[in-house]
Amino acid sequence: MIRIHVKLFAILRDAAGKPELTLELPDGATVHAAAVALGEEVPALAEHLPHTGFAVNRTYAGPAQVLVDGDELAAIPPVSGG
Amino acid sequence: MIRIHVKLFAILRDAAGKPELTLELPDGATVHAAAVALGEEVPALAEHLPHTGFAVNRTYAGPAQVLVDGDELAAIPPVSGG
Amino acid sequence: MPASPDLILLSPAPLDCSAAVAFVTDPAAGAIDVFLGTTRAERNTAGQELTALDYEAYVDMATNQMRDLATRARAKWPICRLALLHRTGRVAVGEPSVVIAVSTPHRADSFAACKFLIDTLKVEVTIWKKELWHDGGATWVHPKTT
Amino acid sequence: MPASPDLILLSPAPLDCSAAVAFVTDPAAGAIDVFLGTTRAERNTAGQELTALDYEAYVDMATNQMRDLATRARAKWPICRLALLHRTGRVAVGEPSVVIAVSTPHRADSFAACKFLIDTLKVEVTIWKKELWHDGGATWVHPKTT
Repeated sequence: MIRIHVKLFAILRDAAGKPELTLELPDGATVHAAAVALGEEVPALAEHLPHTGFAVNRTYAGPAQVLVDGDELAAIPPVSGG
Repeated sequence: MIRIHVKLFAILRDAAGKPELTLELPDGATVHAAAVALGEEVPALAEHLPHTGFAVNRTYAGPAQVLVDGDELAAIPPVSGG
Repeated sequence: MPASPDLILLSPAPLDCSAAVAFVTDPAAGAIDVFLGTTRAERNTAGQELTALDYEAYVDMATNQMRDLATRARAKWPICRLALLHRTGRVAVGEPSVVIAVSTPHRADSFAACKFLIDTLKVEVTIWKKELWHDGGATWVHPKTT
Repeated sequence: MPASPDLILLSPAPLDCSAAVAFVTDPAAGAIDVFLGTTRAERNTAGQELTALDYEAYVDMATNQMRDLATRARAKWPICRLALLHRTGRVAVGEPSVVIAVSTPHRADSFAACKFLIDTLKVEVTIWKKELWHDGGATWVHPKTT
């Protein structure tokens, strides 16, 4: 098992009612697997996940990227800075 | 006869050694005729006149524009503001 | 991380445009372009007026991204100095949420680099705005293209 | 002449970028672009360093032209506010000779209008610069296209 620190921002944080949580995933889990687990753990996030990107350790990551124990996984809704 | 107030700027003023002068021209004289008279009156300007534009009463004017008594004719070398 | 030659700042304090211009002033530069993004007055479909935008950021990542943007701009244009400042928190109507200043030897490059920085910042950097309405309502702005 | 909604100034006093930004700040604007043209350090073919540029203007005509430029920009882009400031006299290396600030609802227009204003000013407005060199020499800048 690996433990992943998940950070939630903006509409995702509001929907979840919290800014972060921890996920326990099987060894070798991908970003995609983490997203699925996140939608199961916090059902209020499910409707937003199709529009959500992810970053691992502060760098954008694709769905196939493999996570390792202790990674920081950020769930990133469409950005709107500027 | 008409009297035209000529203003000289930048390299033209330096070449002439003065910022303005008065030209007396026949009735109906054009900007082109004034330019020719200016080159004769102040020979040091002659080499610059091919690169000189003109304004009459603070508006750019073509060579065929007819001057009237009391006009302000500005001799305008290539501009370089900014 | 090596010291950056650029001024990169993500901060809850009001942005100082003069300080950005002073930072990018350089004897080798003939041109400075400065872009400010400001909160624009709006009215929503319920007839409510916008009072402010409230900016949230994934600060560590956004700061890295802003440094990376500066590096990418320097690879594309001959930049003398560069400042890239963004607010977090509440930015009232008329106030700047972002200030970008770029100095270059010639003017076309300062415009092009400044435009690249704001265009790219808006689509990449992990910052989000929430619209705060006069009646207390709030709306996250999340463009529907991820 | 009707009162201009724009800040148009041709002046021997140092240009105040902050005042220009303050002037164009507007609740209806989401974007401000500011361009500053600054004296760039140069060395001439005799190896002399540039110490300053000295600007001369046909003040009455140039001021009219700057007002007209503002009017033309307003006809092309939805401009909220506009400031167009130019120096006369001696402008040392690093100092601004021109400051242009434009506010618009959206950013593409602020960049386009600001670029139009500086590009057109440089080829039309009756202002001339003389380069002042460290050894006391001086050279008028007159691009060879009239």
